[in-house]
Amino acid sequence: MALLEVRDLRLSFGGLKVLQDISFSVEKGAINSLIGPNGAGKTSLFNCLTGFYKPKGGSIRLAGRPITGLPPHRITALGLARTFQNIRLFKEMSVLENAMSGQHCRSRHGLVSAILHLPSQRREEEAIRAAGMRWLDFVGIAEHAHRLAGGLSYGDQRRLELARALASTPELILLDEPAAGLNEREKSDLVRLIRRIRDETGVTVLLIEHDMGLVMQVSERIVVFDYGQKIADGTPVAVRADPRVIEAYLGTEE
Amino acid sequence: MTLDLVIQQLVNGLIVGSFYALIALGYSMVFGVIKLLNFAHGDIYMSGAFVGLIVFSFVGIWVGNGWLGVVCALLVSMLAVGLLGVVIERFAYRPMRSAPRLSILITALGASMVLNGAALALTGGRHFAFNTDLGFAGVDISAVHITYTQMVLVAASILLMAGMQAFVSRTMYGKAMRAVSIDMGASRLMGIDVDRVIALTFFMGSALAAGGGVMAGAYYGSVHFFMGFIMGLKAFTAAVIGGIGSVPGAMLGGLLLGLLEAYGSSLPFVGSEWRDVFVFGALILFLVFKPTGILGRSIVERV
Amino acid sequence: MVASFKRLACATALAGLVMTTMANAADIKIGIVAPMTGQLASEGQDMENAVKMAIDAANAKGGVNGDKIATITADDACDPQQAVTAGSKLVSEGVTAIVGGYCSGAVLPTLKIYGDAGVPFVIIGANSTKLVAANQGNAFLANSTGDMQATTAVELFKKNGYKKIAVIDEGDAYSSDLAKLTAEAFKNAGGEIAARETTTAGEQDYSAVVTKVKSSGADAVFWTAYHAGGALLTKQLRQAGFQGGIVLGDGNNSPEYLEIAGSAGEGVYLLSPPTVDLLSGAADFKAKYKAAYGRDAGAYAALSHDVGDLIVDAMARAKSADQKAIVAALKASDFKGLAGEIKFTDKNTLQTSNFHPVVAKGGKWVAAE
Amino acid sequence: MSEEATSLPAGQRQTLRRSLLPGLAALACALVLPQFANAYVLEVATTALLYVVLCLGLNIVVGYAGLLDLGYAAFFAVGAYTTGILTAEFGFNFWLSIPVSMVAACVAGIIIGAPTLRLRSDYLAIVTLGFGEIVRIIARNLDITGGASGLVGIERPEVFGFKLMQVQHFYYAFLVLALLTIFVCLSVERSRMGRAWFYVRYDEDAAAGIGINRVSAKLQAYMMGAVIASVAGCLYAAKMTAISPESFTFNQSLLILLGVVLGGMGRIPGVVLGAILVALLPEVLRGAGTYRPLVTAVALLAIMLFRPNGLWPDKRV
Repeated sequence: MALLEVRDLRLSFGGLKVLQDISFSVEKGAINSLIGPNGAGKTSLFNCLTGFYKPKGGSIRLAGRPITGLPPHRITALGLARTFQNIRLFKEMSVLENAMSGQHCRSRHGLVSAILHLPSQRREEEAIRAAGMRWLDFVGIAEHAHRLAGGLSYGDQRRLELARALASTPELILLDEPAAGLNEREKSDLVRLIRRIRDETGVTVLLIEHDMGLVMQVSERIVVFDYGQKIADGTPVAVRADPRVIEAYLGTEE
Repeated sequence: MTLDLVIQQLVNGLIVGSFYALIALGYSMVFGVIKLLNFAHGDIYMSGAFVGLIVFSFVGIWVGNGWLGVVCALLVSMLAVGLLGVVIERFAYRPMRSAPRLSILITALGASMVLNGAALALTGGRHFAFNTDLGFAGVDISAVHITYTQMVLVAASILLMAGMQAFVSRTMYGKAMRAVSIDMGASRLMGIDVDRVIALTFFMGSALAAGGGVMAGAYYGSVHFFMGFIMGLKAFTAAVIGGIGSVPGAMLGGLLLGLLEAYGSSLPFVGSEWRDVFVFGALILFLVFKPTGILGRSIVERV
Repeated sequence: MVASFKRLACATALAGLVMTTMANAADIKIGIVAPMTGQLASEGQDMENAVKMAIDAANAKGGVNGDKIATITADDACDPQQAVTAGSKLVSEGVTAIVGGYCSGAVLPTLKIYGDAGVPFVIIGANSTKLVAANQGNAFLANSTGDMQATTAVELFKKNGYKKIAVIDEGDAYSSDLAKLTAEAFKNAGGEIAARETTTAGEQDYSAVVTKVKSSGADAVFWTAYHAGGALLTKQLRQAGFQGGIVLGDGNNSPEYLEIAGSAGEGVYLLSPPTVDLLSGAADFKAKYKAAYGRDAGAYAALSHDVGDLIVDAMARAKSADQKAIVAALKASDFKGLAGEIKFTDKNTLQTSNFHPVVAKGGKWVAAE
Repeated sequence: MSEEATSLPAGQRQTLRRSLLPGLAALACALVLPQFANAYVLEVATTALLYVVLCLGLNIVVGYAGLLDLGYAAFFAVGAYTTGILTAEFGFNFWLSIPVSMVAACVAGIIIGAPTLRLRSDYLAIVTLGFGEIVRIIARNLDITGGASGLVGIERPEVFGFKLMQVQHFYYAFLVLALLTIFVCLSVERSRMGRAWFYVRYDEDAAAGIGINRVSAKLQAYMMGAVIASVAGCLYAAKMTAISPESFTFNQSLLILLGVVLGGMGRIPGVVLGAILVALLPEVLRGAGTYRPLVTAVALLAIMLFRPNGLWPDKRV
């Protein structure tokens, strides 16, 4: 059984059909990509998967459980984490506090136990903090733990977003253009990091990316979108050779 | 309820509703363009009434306390207070445009308190008479007395609102306003002078509120520093009921709220002391069940 | 943050300095508590001026029991919280007695403070019946209470032949109390309450209430709140063609009422507190007040002056500055002042009402016959 | 990473340690104040402590969760009236009325918060304003709340047979409540829920995207603020012995908000400073008369435009 299964997903704003009968799946332990020209509906699809948009029809299953129409926090709790296209960190808070935020849905103590300073609450706080540090270390920015997130370099902010998403211990992580704005060296670091995420933690990765070099290098399978429709789905080699993909990207040669 | 009562409350509802509609329109326009709840709007209405009273007492020396005086006061006050709205936008709101929402809201609250506090300090909290010679003459429909002033008042506010609607839907500036309200960034890219459009919106919204203030002052015959508070709240409620950001919605909401109040307080078992609970209750119910109001469109917030 | 906590400590210390203002050294201190800021500051100013006039006059005659009297004014701003602060300020400065109080809401929570301290307290303006219940025995109401005004109102209704009355208040403590009392009194006297309405302070449109009053068939309206709303209501009643009588409670005694109501105010009745214009023996006081303070004596000036005299009189009769003795002397008061007679019941309220019905004629208040 | 398992960033933890000594010094001053001050000073100091509690409570809503609440005095009223009604009308013990007030405030918080907290924050501001007015109108119109003139003869509380009577007794009572509130705020600020409030305040969508239930987090902040205000209300009612709707107006809500904004939203020392300033304001501005509201308003606007983080902002921002 696939980890993520999308069936006939439809979404529209007013009269505009943003997604039309999208179906695809992501196998557990895979690194897959979504590509397509601007406005093809990739981010809208992510927003449907993570509960920010309510789809008009179709179904989404995560590890066999239906998650269609659930609110974002429930979906995250069920094991689906994401990053944002334009970095959305809590810039006024410390790097560590940002990383710790991912642990929120994996912890349970509330206000009363915090006020009473229950031993179990203190232990949990310590665990949250340790997890935050562990993921900062994983993405390689542990030395900045106590700086403000807004003060990090752009590349480190991207890493922090990854650490934050990973801290929620997801089964599947959705990366929305993780390489946008990175230089060549940072991009190759990112490729290594994405592979480490899958190899060392077993988290499945689905990414949206415009950088074709990176996509071809890292992905095992690629889904191609155009005008809200899926036009191709296959290995990098197959997708690269698909005439419809070439047409979508380069226009028809007539 | 007897038929007379029904007609009388209809008249009452229409009059107070047309004030609500005028003020709600400004709320809606400003909200549409910069997505800001302009708390100071009620105080702009109050300022309009005071400016109108000052102008009225000056021109009254030459043209008397009749219609001509009121019209002069109305026009001058609309112009002056429209400019006041632009000044407030320039110095209080524009610096905050990229600040967090909470800060903008508190700034707007501060602007409202400054206007209100200044009016209190200048007037010492006194109530001023706005005495016109308009009188109570009018026509009688069975037992219901409708004065000419009341008729002119409703007609004038409908005219002002219709003019506004024509401006927004027909002119270049109106189109620019709508463009900015849909997507400020894209409008800027398309060569629209966004700052200017926002200033214009504040000017028009404030001028409408000032017009409402002068008309209310002249009609009720009294002006005081606190008159904007309740009016601001009710007008906001009207804007929400009609659909905030929508010009026809503001008109509809204002009239509906006026009628709701008028008929609501003649219901048995609901004394007039509960009327405001009624109004705020309607506001809360609308926000819960239909936050887009009757004529508003739903907005999908992009992530 | 160290520096910041220091800043905090400094701020607190500074505040302490500001607050410990010293009273003038004098043998006997009388506290005056009144709204010196806020919307009713003008009334508070009147009260302070008039009480001081009385005390100055007593000092000119050699004081009381051989001692000179000093006054300390504390501002209650007609706000319960600030009234408590003002009250404890007076008590902590060791005043012998306190006079003043305009808003019932602000006076109520202070009764406990004065009661616990055993300070004699003569209330000038505030007149809610709740004050009587909360009184610990040391407070005296020099103004007629709401039930007295209700009685005066009902007498006026009967004299004018009103049978069905609409009673309207503004929802605050003072006006709703008076409205309730009047409605009860009128029903007991065989009258009918056609409508009982409440408006919102600060609102301009009373049309819904006016319509209800009109359709209720009331032959008179009794408005128990203040002049601003009263003027608007009067205007809108007449505009809607209401022909019946209009009677106003004592909160409407202001020149602003006549200014705003204009011609619509003609023939309206008002239950007035004993203002200087209505009192035959007050012409001298009126002139002196204007000379001393450069303004006309307001609605409560005469009564405030009387209370100033009363407290001097009580101290003289007590023959000491002992607070228990002063309370006892106040209880036994038989005093005739500008505003009328001051004699207290066993509940420390006035024995006779001091309200006078007046009517608006030619843009002025004149005594109603 | 140190032996201390707090979630505070290092900078803040250091400042906390450094502020311990001055904090204790301030506490010592507060404890001995009644020995030197007269009743008037104590009365003002007690008012200041009341505002400290109210501002810290509102700070949870505004400063932590970023929600503009313009009707906060309503919860203060709920507490005061619950105590007033239970002790004066039903003869309850004062201390028993506190938990009842807390429950009542929670219920009121849920009624108003649950439906509106999903909406944009601007709407919440207006709805809370309307709610504040509704509570005041209800208090004014019901018989059980004493109508417009309010309740009198509220019982004064006893502690182990000792009856709180004098100003200094209530001063200490409010001091204890203020310290308790500071402790509670410090505890939640550094806890999982406290951080969740900040996440929601700084970026609601990102917070939802990492698994935080926005509505629930906001509701908890709103309810916690409500509970603190209601407890302050209980003690206020006992101190005043008489309460009326006039103490719970829109103006009261504005003053509390001013205290939060003045010192620095979201920061405990700043809010404490702001609260003290708000309590001193009427005393300092006695001579200003009708200019007082204008001075207050200009202060608020100036702070927002020129020092948006308040008079005493956190150094790291």
